[in-house]
Amino acid sequence: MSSSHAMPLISIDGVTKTYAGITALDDVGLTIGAGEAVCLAGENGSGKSTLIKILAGVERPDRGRIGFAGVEQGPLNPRLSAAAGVMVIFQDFSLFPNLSVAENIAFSASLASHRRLFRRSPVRKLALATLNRVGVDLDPDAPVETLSVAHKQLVAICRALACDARLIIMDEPTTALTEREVRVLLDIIRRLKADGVAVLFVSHKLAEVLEVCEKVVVLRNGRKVIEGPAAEFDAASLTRHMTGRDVAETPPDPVPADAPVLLQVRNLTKAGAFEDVTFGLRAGEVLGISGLLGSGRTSLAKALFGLVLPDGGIMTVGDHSVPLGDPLAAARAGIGYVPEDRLTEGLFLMQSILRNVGVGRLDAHSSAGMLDFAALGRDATDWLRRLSVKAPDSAAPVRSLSGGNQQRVVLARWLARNPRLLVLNGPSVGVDVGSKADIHGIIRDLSRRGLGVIVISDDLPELLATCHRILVMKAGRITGEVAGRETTEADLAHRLAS
Amino acid sequence: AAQDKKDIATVVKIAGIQWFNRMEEGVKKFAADTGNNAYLVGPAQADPQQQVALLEDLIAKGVNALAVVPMSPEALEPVLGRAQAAGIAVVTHEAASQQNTSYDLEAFKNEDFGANLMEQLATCMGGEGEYAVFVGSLTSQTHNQWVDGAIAYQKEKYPKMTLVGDKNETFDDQQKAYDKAQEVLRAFPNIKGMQGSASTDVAGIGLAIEERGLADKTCVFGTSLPSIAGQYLESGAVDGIGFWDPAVAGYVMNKLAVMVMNGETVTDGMDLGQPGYEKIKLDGKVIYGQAWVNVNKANMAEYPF
Amino acid sequence: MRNLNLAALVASPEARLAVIAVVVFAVMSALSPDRFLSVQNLTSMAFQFPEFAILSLAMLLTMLTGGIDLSVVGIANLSAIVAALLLTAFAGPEATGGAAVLWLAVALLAALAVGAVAGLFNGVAIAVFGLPPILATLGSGLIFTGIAVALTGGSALMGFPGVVAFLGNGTVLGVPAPLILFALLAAGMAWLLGRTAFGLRVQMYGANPLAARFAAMDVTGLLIRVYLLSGMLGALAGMVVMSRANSAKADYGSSYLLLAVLIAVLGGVNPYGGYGRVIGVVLAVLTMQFLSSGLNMLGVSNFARELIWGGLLIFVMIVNTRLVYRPRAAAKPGPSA
Amino acid sequence: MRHVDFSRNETLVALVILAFCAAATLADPAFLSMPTLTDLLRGGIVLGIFAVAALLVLISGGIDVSFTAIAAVSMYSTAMALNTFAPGVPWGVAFALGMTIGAGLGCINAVFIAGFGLPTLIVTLGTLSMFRGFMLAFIGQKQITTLPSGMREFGRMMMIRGTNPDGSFYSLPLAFAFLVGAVVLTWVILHRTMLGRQVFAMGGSLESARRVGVNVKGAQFFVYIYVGALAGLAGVIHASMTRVANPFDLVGLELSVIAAVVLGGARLAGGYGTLTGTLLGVALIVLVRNSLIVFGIPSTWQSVAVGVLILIGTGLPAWQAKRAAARAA
Ligand SMILES: Nc1ncnc2c1ncn2[C@@H]1O[C@H](COP(=O)(O)OP(=O)(O)OP(=O)(O)O)[C@@H](O)[C@H]1O
Ligand SMILES: Nc1ncnc2c1ncn2[C@@H]1O[C@H](COP(=O)(O)OP(=O)(O)OP(=O)(O)O)[C@@H](O)[C@H]1O
Ligand SMILES: [Mg+2]
Ligand SMILES: [Mg+2]
Repeated sequence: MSSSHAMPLISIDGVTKTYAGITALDDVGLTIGAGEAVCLAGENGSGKSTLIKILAGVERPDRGRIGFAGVEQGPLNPRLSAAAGVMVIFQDFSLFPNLSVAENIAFSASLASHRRLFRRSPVRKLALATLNRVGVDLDPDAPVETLSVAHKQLVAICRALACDARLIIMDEPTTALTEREVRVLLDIIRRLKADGVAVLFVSHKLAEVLEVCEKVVVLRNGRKVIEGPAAEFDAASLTRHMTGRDVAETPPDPVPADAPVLLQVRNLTKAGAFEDVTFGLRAGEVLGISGLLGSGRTSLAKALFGLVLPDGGIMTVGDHSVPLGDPLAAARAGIGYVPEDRLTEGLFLMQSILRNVGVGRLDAHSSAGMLDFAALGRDATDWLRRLSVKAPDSAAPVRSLSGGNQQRVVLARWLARNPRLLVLNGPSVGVDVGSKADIHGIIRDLSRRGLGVIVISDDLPELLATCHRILVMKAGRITGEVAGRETTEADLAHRLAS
Repeated sequence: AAQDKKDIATVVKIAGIQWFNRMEEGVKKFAADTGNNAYLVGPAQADPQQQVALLEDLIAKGVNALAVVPMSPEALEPVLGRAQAAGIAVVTHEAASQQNTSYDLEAFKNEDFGANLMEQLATCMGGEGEYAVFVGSLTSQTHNQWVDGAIAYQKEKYPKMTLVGDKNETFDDQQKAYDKAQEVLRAFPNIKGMQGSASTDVAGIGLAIEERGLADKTCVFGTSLPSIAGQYLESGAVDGIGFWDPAVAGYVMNKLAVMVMNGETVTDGMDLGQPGYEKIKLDGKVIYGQAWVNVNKANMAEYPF
Repeated sequence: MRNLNLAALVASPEARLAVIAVVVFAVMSALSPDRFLSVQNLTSMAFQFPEFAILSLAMLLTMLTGGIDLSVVGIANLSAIVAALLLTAFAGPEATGGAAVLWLAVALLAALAVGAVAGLFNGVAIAVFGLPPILATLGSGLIFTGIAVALTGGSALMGFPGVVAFLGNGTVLGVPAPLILFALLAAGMAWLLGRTAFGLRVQMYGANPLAARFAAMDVTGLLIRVYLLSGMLGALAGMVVMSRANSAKADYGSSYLLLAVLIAVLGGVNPYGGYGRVIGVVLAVLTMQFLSSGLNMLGVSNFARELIWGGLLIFVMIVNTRLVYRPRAAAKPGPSA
Repeated sequence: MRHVDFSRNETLVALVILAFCAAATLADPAFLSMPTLTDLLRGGIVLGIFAVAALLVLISGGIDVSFTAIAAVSMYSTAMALNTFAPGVPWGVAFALGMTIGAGLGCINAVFIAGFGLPTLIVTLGTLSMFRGFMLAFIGQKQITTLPSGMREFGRMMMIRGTNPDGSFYSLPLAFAFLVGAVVLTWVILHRTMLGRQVFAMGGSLESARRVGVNVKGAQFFVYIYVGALAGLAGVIHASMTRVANPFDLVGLELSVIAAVVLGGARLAGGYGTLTGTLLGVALIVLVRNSLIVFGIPSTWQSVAVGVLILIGTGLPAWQAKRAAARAA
């Protein structure tokens, strides 16, 4: 064990990976020592997930060497990596929706133990112990498919923790977590480090990165641009290395005093999810909604778009009341919705990028049944350009895009429809700082043009940077309202937690 | 001479089943006897459209004569019409309603054959009691004619017998016949007789009867072959079967085809030189033989197929 | 739109299928040149395949949404029987001229209406009540066939005016009428799928039904229309069968169901939805017909044909997945949910 | 915590079965009797074994339509081989041979599915016609009515025998024990071994299973070979019970079997399904198929009745699930 300083736990050297013409990784080298927390930073599509998949044995590099504890490895596969103590929390969680929480948590550990028989009680015990360690209260027997995105993420974290790992790789583990869970996770990482477990951490939330990591590695376009101790970086310098430019957030312009009321929600209620929700939104206003896990934000957001049928309440856009529980009517009324889980709810993964954007504009570009493909394409390309989607070929399937670019594709689809009101559920989930600022810029621009925007987010700086007003939800009720200009991150965090 | 060697394709409802394998023996015998290129083909699935497709291909291939056992006579009218228009001799079997054929060969009148089975069933039942009837499919014309003939005969001759239930459909499947027979036995506990139509019907019925130990209390008759129903005839679960020898029918069909090609005509009372067809009856285009065979435990050894 | 270069052309599954179709045609021609290549045989083939080819189009459409229509043959027969009932009741074999044509048109419309209603039934069961398509159409297929049997007592209906035969047996300028009908339908389907918003929606829905809902697509209406169209295609196939058989019966074409599924799959349609092209289905139909007629010419047992068929399907799939890198077309795309 | 859950397929199918039996008893009081029970159980043996096999494949995330062809080939070649080479061997040998042939054919499926990574539906659609075509073209087409003595003997072995009041017999064949055995073994594999859990995991998400290190290929090989062996078993049992090896039998049942399994709550998308539900689904289909005469439904309407039942049987749970999803937040 004492040799851990001399011999790194993981050494990567000259790893290159290309996908059908795209170079995702180009000659990347990296070492991780035992008990060390390394941050992998970089813009969307810079190759972070690809590197992780290679370490996990899911993808094979075209070139390059990988060593575990000084021993050079042949071609890896997930089983070999797992046997070497590499556990991954994947960006998309990679859970089993049909299995219980307990089984999902214990799955990797059971596989690693090479046991042939399966018994429930040890599985439950292990799961409960791990859940306790993370401090989450989840029914271990609930099927994972019934969980919210945040809870799924916690289960994925627990699964990795339940194994005797030597390296835990976390690919954006905090995207769906609220402040409180993130705290707990960071604590766990500290404890893991103390136990000699190494952590490779990917996140776009720079503050948390700098808080727990010793070393920072920055990728840009598949190349390593810099590597150094975390102490030498601050958020601004890190951003500069990732994007090659300075990114500044500016607060939103004030809403014009004469802006008409766009959306009125009165007494919207859904048993078990939210209760008696009343608020208004003016044209050009950006309204933030925040709350802890399970506070009912997502249900409320879906209800606004008709994806959830409320038990009662009234919703009007402009002068017209919108029928509840009907997404088509909501869309007709000019409401758009960007879902939080873009992979399953937002995107048609196997279809082209163009089609993914264009699908919202089919009616606008068809006459007498005929679709004007040229116009549809121009329209979509235009929006892709305006949102600076990094794609080699807009005819390529959208699944080949990085997470952040995928998110922009979903945004582009709705923006192309020219909505009056946009509900953004986690608009910058998994989006890098540069793009995030771009998206915030887009939101600002939309509000300037008189759109109403509702932003549901856990990212407090994001809320502060984009919103005129922020509603705080607790246990399904709106418990407070603050003006974006008049509050600070600490104050908001306090309101949420209390 | 070489040009006298004719291509005669016998096209059956479905290839491979016992019945048509036996028919193939007759066709081969005809080929051996006469030196013609006679052979038997059939689709892999029991579907009239598959038979149509096969016939289309044979016409395109340019055979000299077609001897057809239609799956569904109506469906074949257009294609057989095309065959005749192309100068191909066409004869059929088991399709008394067929229009586009030179001759249709019937081993017997279907209604008579049904009545013949009923006569045996009634005798066995002592002229009274409940009975049920089975057909391979409700869409099969011959099966329905047999059963209708039998029912009409019973109504006239044996008024004390009663038909229970509807025509039971077995989809030409022995397992289904077995299931249906069980169901009939449960629903009508007093049943004494059953008459089958598809060759697998009596085998399925026989198994159900045997398992319930009712061989002595019930009478089962139907169309089948000794190779299919043999073990139940032996155990007494099936009391008798009737059929006509498909080999002979196949032979006669091919002979008719050659006669048509040679421009010969068939006349009433003619002897076609094969057992059961020594003195045929001609009704329009339909040729009737007296070619049915009744088989029971005693004489089954004489029919090894 | 991108330029189609040669490499891209050969990279598409349809192009490989075209190669296979040509190879099969060449092999059959070589094995029995005088018979297979005869005008007789070529026209005969052109008369044969439209029946099941139309059903394959219906299969393509429903499979694109990730569904399937196992009731098409039932619909075909039920529609044909309704048409036949009308024809036999109002225009017997004696009917000629304008009256006969008129009644044929009425019968055709009636058949299409029956197909539409049956398809609507499927669509509502699937889209509104949420039944899995495979079971909904398995069940409804039994019902349609059952009604057809009940309407006719199981026997065939016949005695139509002479014009009825035209649809399945006639020619226009030497081209078989059923082939023309199929060509029109195929072209229409290609247009529908490739050039209309409806077609694009069908493909998008098949790719990810949940995302379609989140994109404010009218998925209920879409599915209903898909099955309605499928039912109407079934009705048209039924009319062709009726015309070619000059009769209608509840059990015609029972072997076409599996055949239509096989052809769609061979034609490159992803049975889990989202991908499928008309040209692929047409090529698969042709391959199938060349193979089938060719083997009949050669006197090969029809059972060996089944064997070759299954083998061909798997061979094509291996070529498709081995030759080109294609991301796994899984039923549920990647992530945890 | 959960009470009777009316949104579960199992509950709904059980209720439909109870309602059906109640109605049948009203129509004919003799319906509730030993012969009815044994007839139905007997009718469910082959279908039940098939359903267990189909369930396993569905859970693993695949779909298999070739198992009926595997059963037919195993059944026919076993009867043929034994008649030719060893007509006198005990029935155990016939079973072993049939299951081996079935496993071998299942292995062919596995090679295409696991080895080449082809979609399961397409592979099994192809092998369905390949297996059947091969048997009919090269092994034989004639039905074998004189089975090897072992199989004949097995067909006459009964677990339960009894006499009805009217003197006729009722009986339950020993083959039923094999259904029970198949169910128990499959349950143990699915719920008490890691292999079984991995099969579930694959059905839940194949990609995730691969990522966490499940030996996906190995598990797929297991699934298709096991299913092949079960199909072989079902084939030999079918021949023994009907006393004939007819190569045209069995093929065509596959969709009804899958329908029964889905009726019982398994999902075509994979990852979900219970043996209880599967057996209930089979029970319902067998019950309906074999009880229509009691209700006096004319033959012409019987297929309509079965169709309506499939629609109701799948429609109720589907509708429930849809409403539950609409209610959920
Ligand atoms: N399966 C694939 N096929 C083709 N290209 C791919 C594939 N997976 C990744 N890529 C490409 O490789 C590059 C790196 O992707 P990767 O997912 O590693 O980015 P990332 O740094 O994780 O981004 P994000 O922060 O958005 O998650 C991107 O350009 C992406 O489009
Ligand atoms: N109909 C219902 N019956 C019972 N519980 C419900 C119902 N609808 C929602 N819930 C529960 O209410 C809570 C609120 O759900 P919701 O997903 O809206 O929370 P959220 O604050 O948006 O969480 P997240 O942080 O994941 O976005 C959850 O615990 C959910 O399981
Ligand atoms: Mg990533
Ligand atoms: Mg939520």
